[in-house]
Amino acid sequence: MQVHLLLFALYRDLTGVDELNVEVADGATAAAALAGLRQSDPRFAVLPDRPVIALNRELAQLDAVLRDGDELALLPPVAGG
Amino acid sequence: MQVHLLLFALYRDLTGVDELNVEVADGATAAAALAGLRQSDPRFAVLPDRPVIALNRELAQLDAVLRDGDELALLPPVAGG
Amino acid sequence: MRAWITTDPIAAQDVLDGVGTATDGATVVFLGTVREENDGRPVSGLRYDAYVAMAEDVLLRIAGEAGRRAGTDRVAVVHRIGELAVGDASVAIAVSSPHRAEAFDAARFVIEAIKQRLPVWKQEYYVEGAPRWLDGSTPAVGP
Amino acid sequence: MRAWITTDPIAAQDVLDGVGTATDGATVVFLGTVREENDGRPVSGLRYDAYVAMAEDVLLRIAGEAGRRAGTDRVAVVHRIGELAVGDASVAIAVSSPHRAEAFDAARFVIEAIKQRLPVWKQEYYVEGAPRWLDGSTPAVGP
Repeated sequence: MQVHLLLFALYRDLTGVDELNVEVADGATAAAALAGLRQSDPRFAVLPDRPVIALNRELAQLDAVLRDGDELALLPPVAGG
Repeated sequence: MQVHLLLFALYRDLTGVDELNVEVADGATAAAALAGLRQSDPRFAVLPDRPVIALNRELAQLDAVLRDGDELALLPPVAGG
Repeated sequence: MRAWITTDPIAAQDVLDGVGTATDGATVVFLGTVREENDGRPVSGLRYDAYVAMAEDVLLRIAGEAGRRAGTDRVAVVHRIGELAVGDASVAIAVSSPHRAEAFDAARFVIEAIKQRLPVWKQEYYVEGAPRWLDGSTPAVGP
Repeated sequence: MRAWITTDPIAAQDVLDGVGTATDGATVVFLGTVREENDGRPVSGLRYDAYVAMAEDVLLRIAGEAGRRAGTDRVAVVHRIGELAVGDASVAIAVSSPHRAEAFDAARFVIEAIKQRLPVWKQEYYVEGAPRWLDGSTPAVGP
């Protein structure tokens, strides 16, 4: 199955990636998907081990289980205002 | 000597007076001037004994000594905003 | 620092024009407006009386005190007097400062001080019954 | 309740249009603006990035929480993103409610919540040297 990965701000600058469709195993958690990505694609090695994530536009825990078509966003510490 | 008396809001409505030149004895305090006025002019009898006053646009104590030409204002409790 | 009394309608922009510089990261505006009821009684309008000459002095002094508390001279405040309808603004305050906590505190200080010591009086007109001068605060006389 | 993200310039009037009814005696507006320096370094401008779809949801939720705290549904908030110059407003908030304490508290709540949890990021550009993403807050994930 596939999830749609989104990166913003510092994470986008660090990786050079703003969005990416990622193949993940059925039943994978967000943490597992990110670990796999970090291993298979060196651009992601620079990201923190446990970033804040949003799943389908809601903040989520890294142990959240992914579903096909999910939107998975990696959020640097926020700084609005 | 003379002072210029000003009344506002409720005090103006109660007395029917908005301003008045008042003759006072040399060296009189504001309290003495008001007591004399209350005695000589029944319109002022309805006012409180010890109103808040301003002397020349500054809040003042009732024992302040008046000078010729002073502006003496009687201030009901304020309610701006 | 700008502080004035007017019989004209007032709006946020009137006080915003007096504040905000390139050193300021925060601007707070307060508008006080006439409500359609007070203590459950339908209100048709307000009339403000003022000791205008003294009120302008006091308003400027309040703005100065607020600015000193907040470390800013960007404080603007206007109080409208005369006849006001429901929805009309009676007071508008703007404060800008480098940081937001100070701007909020100073704007709040100005409206509280106005209620405590500005020589202005408020008469409420009701849909039914006679108008009434509202209970007020007794300003503290200095030493 | 109105909450939105825009790349256009924003002003107090944009949020004032969303608040203020005949039951409200108080309106508080907050504007956040770009300062010419930060920590002593001259700033030439800011660039805001955002997760726009999520940010609009979060902003509306923040407005709703602020309104519930203050007993009002008259809350309007806009956050500008993209390139901003010194003096430009990045955020505008307006809250109106029957009484002033609630309006002040709710406006303050909205700006604090924006800084804690809105998925928006701020890159500062300096008169000299490379731009920098500012340190931010880690939003708390619910249970």
